[in-house]
Amino acid sequence: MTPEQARNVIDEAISQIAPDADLGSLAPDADLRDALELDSLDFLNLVESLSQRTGRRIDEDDYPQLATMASAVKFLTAR
Amino acid sequence: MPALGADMDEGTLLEWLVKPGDEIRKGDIIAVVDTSKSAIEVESFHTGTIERLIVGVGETVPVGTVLATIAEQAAAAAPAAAAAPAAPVGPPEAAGPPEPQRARKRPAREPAARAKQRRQPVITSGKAQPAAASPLVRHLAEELRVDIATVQGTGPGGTITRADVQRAAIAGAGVAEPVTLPPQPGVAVTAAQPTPARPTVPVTARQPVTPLARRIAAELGIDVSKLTGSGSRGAVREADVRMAATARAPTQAPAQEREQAMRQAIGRLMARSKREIPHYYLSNTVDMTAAMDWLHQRNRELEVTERLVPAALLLKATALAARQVPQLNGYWEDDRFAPGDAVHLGVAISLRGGGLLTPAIHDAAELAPGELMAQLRDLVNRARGGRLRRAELTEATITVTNLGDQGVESVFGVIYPPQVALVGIGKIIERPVAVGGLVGARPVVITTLSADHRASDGYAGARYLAAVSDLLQRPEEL
Amino acid sequence: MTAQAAPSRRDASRADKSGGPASPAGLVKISYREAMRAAIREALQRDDRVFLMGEDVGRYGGCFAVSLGLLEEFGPERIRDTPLSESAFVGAGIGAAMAGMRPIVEIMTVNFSLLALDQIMNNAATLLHMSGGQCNVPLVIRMTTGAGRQVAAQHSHSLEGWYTHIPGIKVLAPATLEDARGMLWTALQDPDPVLIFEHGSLYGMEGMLAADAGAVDISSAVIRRQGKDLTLITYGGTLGKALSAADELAKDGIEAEVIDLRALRPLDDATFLASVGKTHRAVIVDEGWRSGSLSAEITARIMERAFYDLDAAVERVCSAEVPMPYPRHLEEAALPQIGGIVAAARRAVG
Amino acid sequence: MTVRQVAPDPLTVQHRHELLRQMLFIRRFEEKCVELYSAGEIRGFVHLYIGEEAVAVGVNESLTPDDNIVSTYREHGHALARGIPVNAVMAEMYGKITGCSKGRGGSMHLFDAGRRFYGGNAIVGGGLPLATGVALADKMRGDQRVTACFFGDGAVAEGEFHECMNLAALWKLPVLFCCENNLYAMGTALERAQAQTDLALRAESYGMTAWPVDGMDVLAVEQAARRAAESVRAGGGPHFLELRTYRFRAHSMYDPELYRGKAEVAEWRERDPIEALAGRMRAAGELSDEELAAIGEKLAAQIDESVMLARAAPAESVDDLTRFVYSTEPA
Repeated sequence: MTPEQARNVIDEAISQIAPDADLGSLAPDADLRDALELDSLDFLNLVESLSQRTGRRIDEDDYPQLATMASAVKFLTAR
Repeated sequence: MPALGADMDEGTLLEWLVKPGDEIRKGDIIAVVDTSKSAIEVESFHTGTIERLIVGVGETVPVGTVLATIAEQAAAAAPAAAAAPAAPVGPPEAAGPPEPQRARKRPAREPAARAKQRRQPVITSGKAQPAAASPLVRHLAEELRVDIATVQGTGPGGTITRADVQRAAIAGAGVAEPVTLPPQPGVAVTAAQPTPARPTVPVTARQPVTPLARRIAAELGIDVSKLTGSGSRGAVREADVRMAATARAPTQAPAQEREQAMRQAIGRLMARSKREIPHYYLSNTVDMTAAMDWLHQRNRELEVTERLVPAALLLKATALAARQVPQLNGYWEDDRFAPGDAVHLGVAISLRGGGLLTPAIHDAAELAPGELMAQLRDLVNRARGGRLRRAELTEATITVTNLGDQGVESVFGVIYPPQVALVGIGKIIERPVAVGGLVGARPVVITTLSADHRASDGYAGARYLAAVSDLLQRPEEL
Repeated sequence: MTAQAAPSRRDASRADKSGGPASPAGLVKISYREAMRAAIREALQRDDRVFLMGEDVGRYGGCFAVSLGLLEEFGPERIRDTPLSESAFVGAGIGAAMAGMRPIVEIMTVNFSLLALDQIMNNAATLLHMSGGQCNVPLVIRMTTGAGRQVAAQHSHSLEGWYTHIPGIKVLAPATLEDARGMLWTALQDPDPVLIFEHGSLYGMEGMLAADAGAVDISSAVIRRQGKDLTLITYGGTLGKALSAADELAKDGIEAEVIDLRALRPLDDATFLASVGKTHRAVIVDEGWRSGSLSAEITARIMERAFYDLDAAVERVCSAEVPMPYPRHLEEAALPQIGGIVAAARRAVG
Repeated sequence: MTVRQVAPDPLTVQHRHELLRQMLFIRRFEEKCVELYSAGEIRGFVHLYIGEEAVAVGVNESLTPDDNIVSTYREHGHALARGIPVNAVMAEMYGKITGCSKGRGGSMHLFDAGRRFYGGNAIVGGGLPLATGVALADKMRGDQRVTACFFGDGAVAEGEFHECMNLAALWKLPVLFCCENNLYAMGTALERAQAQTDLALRAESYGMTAWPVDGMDVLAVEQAARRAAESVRAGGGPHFLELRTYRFRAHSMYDPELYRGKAEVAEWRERDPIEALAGRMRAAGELSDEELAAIGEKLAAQIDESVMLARAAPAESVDDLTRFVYSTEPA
């Protein structure tokens, strides 16, 4: 998966959970949960959605890597 | 009447081969019966003497009907040719005028008298018994705006046919306003019918909208009928809706109004609470080490959809504790406390864009953490999608507010009247804790209780928070 | 019944035991036919219960030369030439499987399989159920399917869709070298009957395959090309056409996601539903006739489960509703082609 | 490896008693089925074997428990002779989970894999390829089993019959083909359906040994079946028995029997295989009326108990509707 594809997948997953989120102005290193006001259930939905869209398993130990947009893209492209 | 085939519901007795007083043996042929397929011989499964012939020649009776009784040797009479209990048998149907086979089909044991009544032509004067009409005909009547109760049925048994409805539409009987016949094959009015001149209103084609566009428009509150579509055949597509959403004024009246109404409702309820309820507050710091370890262990093995968040355990503990300390679970009504029949756990859910809903998880103390988690997710999703059921919004017996995700350490909430307690949950944070004389970092959470002093005293409240803490030390039992 | 491919002994000698010369990277050049043969050989070597049975699979080397050389290697007990009696030898395969063997039955073409349909439908698919779970049928039936070789109206049809109607059997369509090499072993491990449909146009397809390629899963669809603008859903002989169409579309900036169904029954709908959820548009390419086809089933599932994700009507590219004509130009016109797929995709994207 | 049962001396009185008991067992079981069907307790198609009991009982005597049987939809007799417990067969008639096919098959699809009883096949001729394949598996493994395949005269007109005669003979497979010629394929008389009505002759044309046998004489059936089975077991390839018999009752529970005369039925009833054997035994002083009555009572009690158990057995939960479609539920 290329970084662009990863970014697209994350954008789509987020817009499903927080439809009004302004993804354009999101800094790559901003904490997603803070910036988008995601609670733990939202975050779980995000993990589920990402896992479904990419077909890969995301364990709880991986959660810290999904903290920011930059780290999440990196996480999804590495494999 | 024996079942002589897999598809046989009834049979007609053609001939008796025995008469009362005859001695018969098991296996003897005693009668001939006409099924829808052919004439078939009926044998006896008993040995004895024919006592009485019950069904006469020419009679049609359902399968299971007693045809005759046989007196077994020196024994009481036994029903012949059918083990099923006797059923009352009406007059022979075959005696009436010939009918289509289909019309005779009816539930096997239905008393014949009722069936007969149903076969009479239906009289359609006034609002009496509405005539039978198929769904298709009803649909047509609705489209043509014909009041089906006023239509004279000409079909079998007085049922209303499509032609009847069309005739009624043309005659103007029951027609409320001018109509255009929808262009449906087979529904066209026959040319033989004199058609009075009537205005032809062209049917405006429905704006084609793709399912996705329709869904998103509904979510964003956009009226698709006003959009121009860019898809094939002018269909409104997702892109068209998104564009309209961007173009829309940032503040839209209905949404604003809804928000305002919600604020007002919250305001009234909270003001009433503070006005009427003498609150007392308690707080407790709970060691979450065992709970978090257990949770982590469990989640490691599970798919995302089945993983638990700490809130699920905290909710389960608050629900169980409420069962242990029933003074906090229920309502203050008419100057007295009425305990809840079960623990229906209200969960405060903040809505995106402001506002608050507190739907209830019913019987929360009975649910396994996994089920509770699933219900929590479902509730949050539906609360935010505006799809809660009424009962869920009214039946909580105790409410929990969890603001931990927002970084809050302790919550001192306002009780939802007529409930008598509100539990607050803060953020799970690592804190230095002395255990056995040694200081170490441990995850802790601060639980708080706001309780109604009319219904309980501080002692009960303290027991409650202690129970929550105790329960969380044994997460595997939750 | 006619043979479509004259087998050559040269072909057999080329398909030696290693499957071809290994490149430094551990890849070997191999054809679909050779990959299939390697799979059969491996199965015969690994499991004594396995045998191959069918018309002309032995002396002749298989109508499409898939089993060439196997008779010499394994002998007539395990490479069994049968009389022309599809019902008897398919039924015998079912009986032998029920009694503990692991037969591979080859039927020359899907059209001939209709002579054995009674056995496939009334016995293979139902014995487990009729017997209350006592008699399973671990049988593999291989057959050639599809058109494209000008063999007219009794040797060319794609009837996989009919077979997908039947509960109790599994239906596979290997479209790649990996799947030709790897599906058979997994199918033989399955406790229930598995039908493998090999598209006739694929046998000559060559490419590189890992020298140690082995068993693959037989339950999931695979995304053969990622894309975001629309989903092309296909299987078997039309996978190549769908991928070519995707290349064509990419020149216009349309990114098509191409899904190879691989398993037609049970159908892995989760994969294409997730893709449609992402792209919002679907085009199904199916060499079967349109009416009552697998493409119709896929369309229905999209309607049932992903309706509110659709931003355009589902499009289908299927074979024309005509028995396959002999002349080349008419056969080509009857079959799904790249141009038609591209056009359907453009209509969907709008 | 198979272990041959020590064949009981067919001339012993005890053995004849056993044959009689088995035939009566089938007869009583089916008579009970008629009663239960008429009362609506069991439904579907129920094909009765009454009149043909000597065939199932006689052929089964030639088989060991390790041999295979592939049967037809008129298989209550074969199943009971094979030793499938009557409680399991009756429960199957009721569609209960305790049935020998877990209730999924019903009258036409009795199975017992443990007793190597492979149905219960209701497509005429459809069981022959199965039997051929089961025998092929035995031959390839070197197992010395016989596969007995029952089918009616109607199957002889099917293509599958000829395909399988050819294949089994070609490959010398250990199949004992048992054609129950009861003269009617449902309602079509043999001479109205077959150009050559000598069925053994037709089988012989495939190069296999084939004999016509009096299917109303259980001792004759047993003798012929033993000889054929021994030859099959010894590697003699498939054998064919044309067992000439007659069903006394309708094709399936009830039919108006427009296709045959009452006189014909009555004539065959004179040759009732049970009466025939009982008569011989009585004449030889091997059987008294009291003994016969005692056997009947014992069987009746056994069958009544099976009915009671079947009625009481639980119905399968609708939640399990799609069980047994695949061995493992697909994800």
